[in-house]
Amino acid sequence: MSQAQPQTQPHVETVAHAEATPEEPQPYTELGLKDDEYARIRSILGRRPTEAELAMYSVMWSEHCSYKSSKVHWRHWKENTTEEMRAKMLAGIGENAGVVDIGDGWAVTFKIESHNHPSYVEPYQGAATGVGGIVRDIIAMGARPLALLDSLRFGAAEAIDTKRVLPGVAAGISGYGNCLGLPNIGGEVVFDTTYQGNPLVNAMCVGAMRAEDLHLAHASGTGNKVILFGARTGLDGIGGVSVLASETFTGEESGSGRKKLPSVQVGDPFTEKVLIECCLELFREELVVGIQDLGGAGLSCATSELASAGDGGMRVELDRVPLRAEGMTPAEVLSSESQERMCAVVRPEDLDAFLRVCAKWDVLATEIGEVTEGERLEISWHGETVVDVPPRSLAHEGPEYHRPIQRPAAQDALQADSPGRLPRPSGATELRETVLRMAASPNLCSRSWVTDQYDRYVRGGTVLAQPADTGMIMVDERTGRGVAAATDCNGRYVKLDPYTGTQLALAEAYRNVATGGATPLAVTNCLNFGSAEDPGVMWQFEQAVRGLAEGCAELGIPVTGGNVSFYNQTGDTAVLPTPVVGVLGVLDDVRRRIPTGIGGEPGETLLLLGD
Amino acid sequence: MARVVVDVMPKPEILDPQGQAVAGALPRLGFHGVRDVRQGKHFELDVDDSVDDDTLDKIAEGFLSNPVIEDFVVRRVDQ
Amino acid sequence: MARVVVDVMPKPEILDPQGQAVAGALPRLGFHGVRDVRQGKHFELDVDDSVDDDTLDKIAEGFLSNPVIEDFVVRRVDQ
Amino acid sequence: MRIGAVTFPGTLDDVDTVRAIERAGAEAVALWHGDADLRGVDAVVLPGGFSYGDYLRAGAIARFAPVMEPVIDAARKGMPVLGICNGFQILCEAGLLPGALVRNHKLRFVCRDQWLRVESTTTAWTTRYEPGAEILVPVKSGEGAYMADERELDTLEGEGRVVFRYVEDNPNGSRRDIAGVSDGSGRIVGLMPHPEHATDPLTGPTDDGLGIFLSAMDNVKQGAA
Ligand SMILES: Nc1ncnc2c1ncn2[C@@H]1O[C@H](COP(=O)(O)OP(=O)(O)O)[C@@H](O)[C@H]1O
Repeated sequence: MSQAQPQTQPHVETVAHAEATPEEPQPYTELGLKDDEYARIRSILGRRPTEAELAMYSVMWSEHCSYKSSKVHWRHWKENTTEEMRAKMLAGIGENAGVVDIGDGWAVTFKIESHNHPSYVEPYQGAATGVGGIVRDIIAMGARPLALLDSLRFGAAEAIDTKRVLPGVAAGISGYGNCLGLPNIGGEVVFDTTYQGNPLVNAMCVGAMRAEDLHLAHASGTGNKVILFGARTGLDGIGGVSVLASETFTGEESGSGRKKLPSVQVGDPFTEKVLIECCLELFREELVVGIQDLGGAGLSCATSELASAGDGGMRVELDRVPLRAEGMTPAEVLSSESQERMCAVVRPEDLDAFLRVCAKWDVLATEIGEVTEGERLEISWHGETVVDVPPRSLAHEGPEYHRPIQRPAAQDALQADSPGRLPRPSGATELRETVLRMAASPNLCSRSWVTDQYDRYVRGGTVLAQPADTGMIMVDERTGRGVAAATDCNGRYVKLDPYTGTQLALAEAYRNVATGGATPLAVTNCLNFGSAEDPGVMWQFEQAVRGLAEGCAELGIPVTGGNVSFYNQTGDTAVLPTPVVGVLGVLDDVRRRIPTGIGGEPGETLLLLGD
Repeated sequence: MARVVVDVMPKPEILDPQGQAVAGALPRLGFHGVRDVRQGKHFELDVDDSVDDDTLDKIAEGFLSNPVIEDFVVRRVDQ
Repeated sequence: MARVVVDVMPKPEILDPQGQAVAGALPRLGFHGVRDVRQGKHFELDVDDSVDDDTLDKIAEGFLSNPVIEDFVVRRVDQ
Repeated sequence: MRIGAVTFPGTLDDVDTVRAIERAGAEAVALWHGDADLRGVDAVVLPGGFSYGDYLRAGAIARFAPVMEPVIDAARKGMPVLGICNGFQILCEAGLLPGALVRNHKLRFVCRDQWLRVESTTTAWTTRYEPGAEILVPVKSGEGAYMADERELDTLEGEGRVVFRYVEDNPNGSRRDIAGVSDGSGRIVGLMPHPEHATDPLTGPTDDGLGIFLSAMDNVKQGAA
């Protein structure tokens, strides 16, 4: 096995050095921080940040991790969620994934997340690691992942780029999901030219556990150990932070400095499969106090979130992190997005047992620190302090923006342009031709080219999957209790009227779950929009969030979590606003499911409900 | 006609789970002393003499590999 | 330490759908004159100097390739 | 009657195999890849999945797991052994069955319900079927195309060792539509489709797959009698 450990110690900047050199210029703009954000970091710390701290703030305060442009809109969820709606919610917004009580002592957790940009750059690995990430979110709740759904948007079906991106994305989801042994039970495939340079890849995972086994990401208990386990940490997925290293590592452009490090990671589904089984055994043996997956922002995120949610501080010896590349700097180790890693907080007396379970599964596990008294996150590198920050300032107290909101000028014209002006088919021949053309159109034709690549049988609990309206899986084999899930969104409706369009997405997912025979219970969402700095986009966004929140209140089911992806645009053209809505439902016995399709018996009556 | 070989390898900083799996299995099979293994793709192309090196590079870079995660080498071989 | 390369290719009589897919796609992308493509695997091993050619052959034949469907070539390269 | 189901790292359909064995009325015994002991089972199933991620070649790494030594040993002595999907690939890699399984001709993983014809009803795993019976079971694999040279294929056909054949539509480009084969004794069988996922119409297309496990039970009982 490749076990490269750093042989040369790169130059490392300590807190003491940062204190002594307050005027040293730092490449914060290159790292995506604004002037006032950098000034705020300096005021939080009372000095300039070290390289490692700067790397942490830049990733933690990025749009992706901090939700800085969208957070102010969350009040709509709160304002529209009644006590009654909250009653079945065991964990909600703010946790890794929402958790709902489905009865008989079972809790189900589910979440959807985007991996749009990486899937354009490297479709197979981008989509694959998207699946890997959402699955780790579910494990971090203490649940066994049970099923996947994937909601996909591509450019025009005949475009050259689509011919590259679609097969790669489908193969990536198939390759990773199938190898993990998770049945794929639903999703969407939609084509529209606005997605040409910006496909959307949203993956959803559903998991289950006994309600009492819920594990939340907290680092509590002074003296408890912090364990990093799973894959080694490498240089992949460091992206922007390579700016830091290339400036300070070799000091020259042409050397072995970190020029152009890929921001794409490669997934290892086999390692993740083993990691899942290992985590489940650790939970069963009650060896975990708190746990966090490593996703975007890697160790920066895991350590600061664990510490910030707990009741103490945390000390980490970063040089203990097992590395895959030579000469990595602390900033790089903290920002690496290497896949298939988890971070756990463990009582000292459980440490040996914890490590034994990891060894049984051949999972690398390393003690990298401990929970401390006080309120600091302190990170050292070969004995010298390179990070000393209040963890909440990274994880919870990032910037918050009230971005300008402006209804686009063209919206009225868009709405005035009704389909009434389109020619209608007249007579049987034209009607027939229209039906055939519709049936053959990319947005309506069979999805089996994609869905046949997904294993829907594995684990033997799948009761409904494609081509049914909803996916459905058994949770309790003894009683037949199960859950149903569906994702939906029609971006064209949302563009036309973001408020109502989002409610239509909710209503469709809700109906899909209900037509399978399940009772809808809770909602997750993945809000894919254009640039947050475009007031028209922010108007769509605000309308969509409010529409979804008020629609949920109407239906009496809560939003338990979600994910936001801004900046989905090519040049000035944003994608269709695409708030994908996922609805989860419950059924006490899946034997009573209702399969899709007209029944097999002649003489059955066909009824149309609603108007 | 010429025979052209294109080798495509994961970039050094990119994870190579296949190579690691092979490297991890060798000691269990009783083979020691293999420090590292990386696995990539090997293409053999038969091309008309009209196809020049520049075109071959384009094929290798734009189609046989993804430069974001992979490096490639093109060489003509004698048959 | 020595660098060893092992190339594993589908036997000539075995269908190679991957190579065929590549060959079929090239003209559509505007690349003409590529008559045939075959795709195999390329391994790069870093081995201790104690590992002899005989051992390398065993690794390539017994593990890296499946003799039912594949041929292999082992070569040591200068680094 | 004890039937073992082996779990390698990355095995996925072991839970389903265990369920199928139990549905057939036998006792399922979980076997671990690292154990060098078969715990007194009367037959063994190598289930599907992605052992070791299918890295290198499907089945290539699992074939060297410690548990394979007693499996190979017992198989040579006549214990019924079944390889499903990844298990079939492992049996081929281990040389217990001839041929090899390669990438599907369309280069994509295929998951679908598939009709199969039972071509041989004399193996340890197929005596419950009528000759020529057609069954509907899921197939789900990316490297499922059966390959062997023409001479080997002729031998298999001549000796009646093609056990299952795809009917109507070959999902992966297998030579001669072969979905499953047996060794010379008819006690070792491998197939790409998944009979263990066709044991209950609630979660599979049919219960056509149960016959495989029932056949093995008959067979072991007869052997004991
Ligand atoms: N990307 C996907 N992944 C998994 N299942 C999908 C995907 N796209 C579509 N499906 C499934 O295929 C079936 C048909 O999809 P679709 O045509 O969108 O249905 P509908 O129009 O009835 O919502 C549904 O069961 C859906 O869940």
